[in-house]
Amino acid sequence: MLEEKAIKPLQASIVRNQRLAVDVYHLILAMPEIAVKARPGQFVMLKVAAGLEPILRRPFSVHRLNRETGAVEIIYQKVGKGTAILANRKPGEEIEVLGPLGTGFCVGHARHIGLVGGGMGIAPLLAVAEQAVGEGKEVVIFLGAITKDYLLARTEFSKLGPLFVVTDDGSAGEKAVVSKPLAEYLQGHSLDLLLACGPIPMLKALAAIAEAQRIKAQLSLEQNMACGIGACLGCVVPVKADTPAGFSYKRVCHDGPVFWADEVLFELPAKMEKQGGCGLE
Amino acid sequence: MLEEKAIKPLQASIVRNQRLAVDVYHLILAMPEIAVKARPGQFVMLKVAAGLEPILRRPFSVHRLNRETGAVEIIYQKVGKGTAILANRKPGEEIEVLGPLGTGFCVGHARHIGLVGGGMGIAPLLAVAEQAVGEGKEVVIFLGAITKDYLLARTEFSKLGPLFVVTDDGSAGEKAVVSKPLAEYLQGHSLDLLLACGPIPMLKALAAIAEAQRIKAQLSLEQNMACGIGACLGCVVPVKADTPAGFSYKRVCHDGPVFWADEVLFELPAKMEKQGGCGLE
Amino acid sequence: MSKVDMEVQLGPLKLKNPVLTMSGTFGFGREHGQYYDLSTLGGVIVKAITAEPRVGNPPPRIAETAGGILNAIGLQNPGVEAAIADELPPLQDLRRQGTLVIGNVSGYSFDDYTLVTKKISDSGLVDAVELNISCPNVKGGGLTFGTHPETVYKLVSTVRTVCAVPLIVKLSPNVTDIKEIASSATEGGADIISLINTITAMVIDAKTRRPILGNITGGLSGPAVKPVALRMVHEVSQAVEIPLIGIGGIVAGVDAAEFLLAGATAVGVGTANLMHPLAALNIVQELQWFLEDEGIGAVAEIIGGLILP
Amino acid sequence: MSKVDMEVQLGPLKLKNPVLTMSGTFGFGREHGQYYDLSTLGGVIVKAITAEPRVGNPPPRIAETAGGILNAIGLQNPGVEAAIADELPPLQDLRRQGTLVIGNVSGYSFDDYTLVTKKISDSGLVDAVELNISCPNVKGGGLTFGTHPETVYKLVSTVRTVCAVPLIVKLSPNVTDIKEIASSATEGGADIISLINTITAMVIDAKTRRPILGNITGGLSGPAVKPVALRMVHEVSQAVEIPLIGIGGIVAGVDAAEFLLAGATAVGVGTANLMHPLAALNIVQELQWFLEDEGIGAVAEIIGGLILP
Ligand SMILES: Cc1cc2nc3c(=O)[nH]c(=O)nc-3n(C[C@H](O)[C@H](O)[C@H](O)COP(=O)(O)OP(=O)(O)OC[C@H]3O[C@@H](n4cnc5c(N)ncnc54)[C@H](O)[C@@H]3O)c2cc1C
Ligand SMILES: Cc1cc2nc3c(=O)[nH]c(=O)nc-3n(C[C@H](O)[C@H](O)[C@H](O)COP(=O)(O)OP(=O)(O)OC[C@H]3O[C@@H](n4cnc5c(N)ncnc54)[C@H](O)[C@@H]3O)c2cc1C
Ligand SMILES: Cc1cc2nc3c(=O)[nH]c(=O)nc-3n(C[C@H](O)[C@H](O)[C@H](O)COP(=O)(O)O)c2cc1C
Ligand SMILES: Cc1cc2nc3c(=O)[nH]c(=O)nc-3n(C[C@H](O)[C@H](O)[C@H](O)COP(=O)(O)O)c2cc1C
Ligand code: FES
Ligand code: FES
Repeated sequence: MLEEKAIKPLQASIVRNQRLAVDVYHLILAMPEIAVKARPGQFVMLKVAAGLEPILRRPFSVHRLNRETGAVEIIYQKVGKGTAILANRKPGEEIEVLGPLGTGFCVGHARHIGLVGGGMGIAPLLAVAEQAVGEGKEVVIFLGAITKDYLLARTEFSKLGPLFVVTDDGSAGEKAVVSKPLAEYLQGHSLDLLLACGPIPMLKALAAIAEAQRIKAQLSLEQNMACGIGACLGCVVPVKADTPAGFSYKRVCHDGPVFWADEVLFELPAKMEKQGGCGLE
Repeated sequence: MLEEKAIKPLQASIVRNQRLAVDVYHLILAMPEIAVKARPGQFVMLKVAAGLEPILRRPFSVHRLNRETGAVEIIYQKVGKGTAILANRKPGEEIEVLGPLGTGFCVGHARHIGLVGGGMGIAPLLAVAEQAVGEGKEVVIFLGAITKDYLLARTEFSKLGPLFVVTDDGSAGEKAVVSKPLAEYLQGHSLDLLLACGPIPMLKALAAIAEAQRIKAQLSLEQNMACGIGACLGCVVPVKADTPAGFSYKRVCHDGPVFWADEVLFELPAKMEKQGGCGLE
Repeated sequence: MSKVDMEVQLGPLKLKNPVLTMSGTFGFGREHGQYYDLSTLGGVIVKAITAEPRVGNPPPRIAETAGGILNAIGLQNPGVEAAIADELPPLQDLRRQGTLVIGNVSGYSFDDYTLVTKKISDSGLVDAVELNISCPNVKGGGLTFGTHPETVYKLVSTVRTVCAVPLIVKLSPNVTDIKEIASSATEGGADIISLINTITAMVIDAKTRRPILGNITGGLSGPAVKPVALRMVHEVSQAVEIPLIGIGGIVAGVDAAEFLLAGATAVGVGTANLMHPLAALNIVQELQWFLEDEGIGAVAEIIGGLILP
Repeated sequence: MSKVDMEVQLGPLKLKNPVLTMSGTFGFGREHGQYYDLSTLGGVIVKAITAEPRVGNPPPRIAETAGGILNAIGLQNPGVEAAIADELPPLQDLRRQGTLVIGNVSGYSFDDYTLVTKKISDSGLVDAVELNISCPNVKGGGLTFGTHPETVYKLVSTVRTVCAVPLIVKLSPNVTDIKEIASSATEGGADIISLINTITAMVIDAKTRRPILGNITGGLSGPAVKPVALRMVHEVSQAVEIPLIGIGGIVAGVDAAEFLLAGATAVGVGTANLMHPLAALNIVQELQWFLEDEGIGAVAEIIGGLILP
């Protein structure tokens, strides 16, 4: 990362910004520089509107990459002010994009890859799935969501490998959490890599399974961000480390968003819960 | 004002928002409630964009009223953040409007009315000119601007009565200030009312002429505003009054924007230049 | 109407709902009263009242900043006599409908404060007096009353003796330790504390090289100050026993809820009244809706309900 | 390049232009260095350095507010030894190109400050030391060093004795009288004063009823604080003789011009670096353009040029 010169923020034009579910949108941006450079698992930061409202860019994972057309696809959920503004942007308009940012998924020599997505965490998995299949690897996909409407890109995934879906309301697949079909699958089959994105409880369950079955796993994490480039130390998550404190913080934007499951700390060592100190920098 | 119930802020749709000169735009809003209620010389406050940027509404005088179509016309100059945002708004979009606000011009029984406009101060005069002519009165129009491009609505005015124009660069009419043709006109003719809007130096010269010639004159003034409804005392101008201080402040938004020339104080009594006191309310 | 019980007990005062409109942003209620029925509010705090009439500061008095506004009105008001004769009487009908009317008292000396407080509290025209102590103490070398614990204690205890109605002390945020000031006001006999007033600030026009405000400096208010106000309300709520009115950048029902959670018993709406004439009315409604969505039966339940790690 | 002379003399320091990037928003220059050539800047003030390594505060550490952001990073840094060994050396090339590299020193005791200051000033790796006195004085009962004149005087004069390079003292805005603090810092031997640091604030999520920041409170910065910063810079410029670095909400060249007019000799860009990686570079350029448009030959000409009524 440090070597390669970063791409300066650039204006991308909105090709499409279409609603997929009640509060979920599919955004397609034309930005060749980023499309060619981006790797699955990386993210971009969007300045949803010019001016000071909001002040900060918003991070979104690359959902799909098309190097030929130069299109970068994003799927986002309207959860607050910034995404509400984004949802009102129209095709043809320009939007300032910073990226690609962060580490991507690292598939390496793995042959049999399990992809596990929960909720909006499904979004970043399509790009890596398509890449892996393109490289002749086998992928098995496990998706979970609140209802079937939130099983994003279901059709695209079904073309890439065996697909197992679950929902909270049973509107599609079993009424269960996504770790269940995964655990069941692993009773009969083996996988040599797990790539996952989703809510913390899901990632936690997954990390446990991965550890028990000795499968390497990569998790894509989220954290509130400011700069997105590693400068402010604002977006950290705790990881195992033999520091005096017994752990250290890594930056989701720069050291992540993809981390090895076995380095992630899902809880802070009790004594660190609140270090206090200089809240005022 | 206190008796008649105020019109709540309402959404008007933008019929047209077209550029007239380098930085001057013609905005037409469809808002029947306001079109029927508004009087020439009153103003509206526009929330140029939803959200908090900018925080405050922007005041604009009514340029023209069409009670039949329910259209209210405004001419505005792009001078800063708010007007820049306004200039980007598109026909068909909704914009929140508060108004009509303030006092209008009061033509009363005057028969021969002189209208004097400088720069953007030309804008509010068309509505009152059309109304006066409609009521069978005679109007004489004096317009001044930096160049001919800024002689707004020149054709419309020319249909209403004798029109005298001057510019700073001589690109139209004489190279002079607008008080000159007025003074010259008054040597051969008489007027029983002057209505004026424009930069302070122009209004000052005009007030002097009006006083010398004993012609009643009404001036439309500007001041930075917040509420626009008279509640915050933010938009005041000094007027003559026999208070201990020797003057008092009136609200442009509520007591104005139209004031009698002979009550306006163009300078503060020296001792009042800075009263200091409680800047922090 | 909502099923949520919106009533709160603000020390000695009962409010039909916790939303008050703040001094200087609501005049004496006349203007906003044209836009909606003010009896929908918990209370109205009127424009500052001083001993003598004041013309106020030279314009411009208002400037806009990122997320906020600056004002330097200079306490323009007709003086206590005229306020009692002309401004407060029209508000009495509101009081009969259970909406509180509160006088905001400002001054430049102890005598000013005591004189004005005594007159309006004796007039029987207000339900409470709010002391605006963010003014310069002329005899005390021009330093703001509200920034020195000793002075605050002295001022409040002096005024207390002549104030027949509940006394609200409104704190200035321009201090090192707001808890200390709050404690002094409490010891001085305040029944209620309101905070925050505006933060002293300045805006400059780089082209003219001049300050934009006629008064050079002014007070910052609006959404920009909300996080500072929330912090101060939370600090003070842990330092004193008396109830608080939380003020600063409230423009929506959820903002009001945040202040209640931080420890305020009521909230004050200021700048929002200038952004939209119906702001305070909408905030009452939005707060009700928020509480309904959260399944809360009475607004009082969330007061001080902030959960700390 | 512009015809405008952008050089300024900041007390003992010569700057190629008045724009510095502020501590904590620019790391040790690595990240932004990927986006542009940092030698275009007047100087770089690195992330806080403490005696021991610090892991920092629990996340979330960033929250957004109207016109600003809150941060509570908790001074995460590798400690002075690692800073000297790994972080400062890569910046030396910048110094050779005439862009200053300034260390930001933070601590929890007098010993912390003196130790860190001595080490980095002796290391020869920095052109100046900036003392961040907005930290709690652990031995002094947790009160912030920077809010008490006495403490500020003592701290600065103590550190001064071990500081071989120019000493910048960075003031906290969370005080009643910033002039008083500035004077104490000056008497203590500061060469330069920088202000403002962040304003203590809090944000609450009304639905979860919890503070958004892991540290509960954080520091407000960004455009929202600019008017407060401008006021304080102007006040301090009239109270002390030493030069000032004006900081607070600068996101454009014209903002920088406002601070210079208010009396600052240089300006610091913080939050803007997080909003746009090229912010500081753009601000240098925009400031040049502004001066050209105004027909000003040298930026130094507008310093303190504010015209008062
Ligand atoms: C690396 C990364 C990748 C992401 N990819 C996606 C994606 O592909 N699709 C998608 O829908 N969402 C994604 N998110 C979450 C998305 O960034 C947030 O939902 C969004 O920033 C919320 O902004 P808002 O203004 O609408 O919400 P608000 O709650 O109004 O935002 C307020 C503040 O909180 C921050 N914030 C709130 N939630 C999050 C969050 N979960 N992560 C980071 N910052 C947050 C915002 O940036 C803003 O600063 C991703 C987050 C990260 C860190
Ligand atoms: C009663 C009245 C009628 C007006 N009619 C017109 C009109 O018909 N056409 C037109 O082009 N302009 C008119 N103006 C001026 C217009 O309101 C300002 O040009 C506009 O508010 C500038 O906003 P801005 O954000 O673009 O400028 P900025 O300078 O960015 O505004 C910053 C702040 O200053 C205030 N402000 C700046 N200039 C003025 C001003 N001259 N008057 C009031 N507030 C100001 C803005 O409202 C805002 O709060 C009128 C002003 C008033 C008071
Ligand atoms: C235009 C204006 C005038 C004000 N006048 C007064 C006043 O006379 N007395 C007072 O105590 N506070 C006054 N204030 C402060 C407000 O009452 C309130 O405390 C402050 O604005 C913070 O709240 P807000 O952010 O909701 O505006 C005034 C504020 C504004 C914006
Ligand atoms: C994320 C972040 C981290 C900061 N860290 C430090 C720090 O370590 N030391 C320090 O003195 N100031 C620190 N600050 C304060 C800034 O240097 C600056 O003084 C403040 O943000 C105001 O300027 P701004 O409005 O341009 O951001 C930090 C600010 C931010 C936003
Ligand atoms: S967002 Fe600044 S370091 Fe990650
Ligand atoms: S703008 Fe508030 S009184 Fe005129």
